[in-house]
Amino acid sequence: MKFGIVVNEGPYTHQASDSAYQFTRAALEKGHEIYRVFFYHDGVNNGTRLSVPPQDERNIQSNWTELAKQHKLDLVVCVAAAQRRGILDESEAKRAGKNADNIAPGFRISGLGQLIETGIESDRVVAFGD
Amino acid sequence: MKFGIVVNEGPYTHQASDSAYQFTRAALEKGHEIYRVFFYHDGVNNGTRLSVPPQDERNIQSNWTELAKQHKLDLVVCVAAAQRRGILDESEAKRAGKNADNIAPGFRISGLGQLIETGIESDRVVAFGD
Amino acid sequence: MNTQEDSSGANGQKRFLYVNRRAPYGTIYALAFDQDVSLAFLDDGVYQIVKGQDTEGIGMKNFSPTYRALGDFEVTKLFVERESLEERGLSSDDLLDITYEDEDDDWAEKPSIRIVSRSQMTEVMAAQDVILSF
Amino acid sequence: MNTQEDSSGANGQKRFLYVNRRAPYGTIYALAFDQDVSLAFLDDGVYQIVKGQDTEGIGMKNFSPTYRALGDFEVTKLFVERESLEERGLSSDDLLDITYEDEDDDWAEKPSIRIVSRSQMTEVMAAQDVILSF
Amino acid sequence: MSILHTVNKSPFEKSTFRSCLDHAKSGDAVLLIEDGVYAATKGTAAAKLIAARNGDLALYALAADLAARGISETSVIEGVSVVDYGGFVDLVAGHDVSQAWL
Amino acid sequence: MSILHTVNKSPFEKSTFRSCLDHAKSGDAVLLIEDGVYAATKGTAAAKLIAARNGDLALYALAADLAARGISETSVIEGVSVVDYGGFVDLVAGHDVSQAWL
Repeated sequence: MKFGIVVNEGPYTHQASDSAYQFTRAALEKGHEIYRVFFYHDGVNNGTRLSVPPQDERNIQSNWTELAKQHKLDLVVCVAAAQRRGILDESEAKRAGKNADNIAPGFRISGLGQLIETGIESDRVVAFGD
Repeated sequence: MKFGIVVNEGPYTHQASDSAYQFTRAALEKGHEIYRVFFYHDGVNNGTRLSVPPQDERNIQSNWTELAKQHKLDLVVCVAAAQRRGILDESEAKRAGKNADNIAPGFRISGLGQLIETGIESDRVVAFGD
Repeated sequence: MNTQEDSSGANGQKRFLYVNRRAPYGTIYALAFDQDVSLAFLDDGVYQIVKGQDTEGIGMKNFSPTYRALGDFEVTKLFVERESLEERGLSSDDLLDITYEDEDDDWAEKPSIRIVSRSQMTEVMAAQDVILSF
Repeated sequence: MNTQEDSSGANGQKRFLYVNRRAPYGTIYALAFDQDVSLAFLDDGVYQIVKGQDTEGIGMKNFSPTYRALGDFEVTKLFVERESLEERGLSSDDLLDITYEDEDDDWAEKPSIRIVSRSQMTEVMAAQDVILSF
Repeated sequence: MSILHTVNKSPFEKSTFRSCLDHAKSGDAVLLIEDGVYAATKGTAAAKLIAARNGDLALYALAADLAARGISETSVIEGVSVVDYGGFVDLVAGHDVSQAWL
Repeated sequence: MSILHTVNKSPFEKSTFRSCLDHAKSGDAVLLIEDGVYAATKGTAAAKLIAARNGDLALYALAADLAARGISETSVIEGVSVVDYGGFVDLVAGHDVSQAWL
């Protein structure tokens, strides 16, 4: 089956991103396909490459990047939510006149249409949030 | 009187940072002193200079930077919370081997001791969060 | 009732339900439309469409007028739960006037808001292909 | 009762209360100590100090053992609300063993957890100079 | 020693308002802000909780948050005083400690 | 058409668990995850709400979240099935729609 995953909360304060990650791994292990993981609202904060968690804690951001690499996952960050919260890729940063970007490897920035598309193309949509 | 302000939530999803900003402005207008604004937990996400909100919405981050400039406010971002969430200044970025930083002007990164100090040195501490 | 087969894939139109359970401003969101879209307002979500909202004092944008434009995007089904209104001391008179022009009825202006009971809301939910909460 | 004058300034020791009202893991935090520190556990905060927590399956760090080290930082007053325990089907037997060594009593090992009633919790709150919630 | 309690969540969504009332002592003040102002509206279970305190708490609601939510002053239950941000500042200054029920 | 409802908040802190039960129809399934698993513990008001449904809902709780919170299987009310993440995946696949009560 094709699953769409929605993540509405940022890392560390809430468990949502951890739960979504564990669910996604389990779905892949069972042979399901992940159509897309869509990061919305504060969920966009999962897509920064600047996080530096303590050595004895899991690195939520790099967990997603690694999983995307292994399974060719499509990790999409909502552009409107990302702009408000300061998650930018190189071209967004350039357009906004910012001197740095912070998007993590494996994530891409796109519009809310990608969420609707996830709903259309997936057999099941599962949302995680606060 | 000396006020200490604590902000526990990030911008946009929650109203906490807006409320803290309005309260801080009102306290300054009444002639009170703001000892420090301490950004903790997801509150550290207020301290990014990369946010690009729509033109017709308030810019929470630059509101804080402007207020700090006008009133010489001490805006402190908790280092442990900031590292986890990817809010870095130049020296933190260098130490962590990251090729970019994103701290906003007027914010500085420091330890949780600055929160305790805020409690000791302020006549009143007011917290805003989720 | 849809089966998995007829509800998935790029060609079949899906029924999307956006569930609003939270009050505005404390939590902010955007909406997007396509397909067969319904909105559900229950619990504190009914506060989203209360009229007379004036956000000047809190320095935030007022999103409630955007609901009035829903008809232009062919979103004409706004289900509001009666019990949620009553528990909050509200009635339909407290809600925004949200209407659409019915192209099948000589463009007559009709109300988009449908007050439903809790058990009817349960049926609305049961008739969807995708349910997203905000 | 403190007045503003005797409770402020760098020299007078202040009474800090850290209020824990939320369950662990869903919301995570760190603690820091100095001054005259008490911890209050009420509502879902009592779940913070329930024993037997094993976080391996969720991939998160288990923070509950850090409570056992509190005595070493001279944090020896952990007030736990009885009504909050009862509403959750819990008793003091379900809580972590948290102790400290009393230097005024020949380093005798004593329990840090004090089960208090809701009205006593109100009194604990009323005796503080700074109250922070997590 | 009197406490100013602040509540920022809807009493229908979260338990903070009830817990605040359960722990506020006679003479304390409760200020409703953000979604907390919904507790100040007439004809709800929250209004009954307030009435049960028989006026032994001073209750306030923030004007800007009421207006943002379309709550007119006539919808606010009697005995709740409406204050602006300056009034919020005065309340903090006028009580020994502030406690945020987050 | 059957729905899998997920609840991730404590029934003592937020109203989502009650609202979910109020809107779940006979034959639906409810999966408790994260802090939602507290609703599966014996001797609470949440347990009474579950009992009132008289078994017309299928109830599940996520094992990893129970363990993380120190909730032993003997503390879980009868009739609630404990599943791992793989079981979570199967529940999603086995119901027509998933609805997250966030």
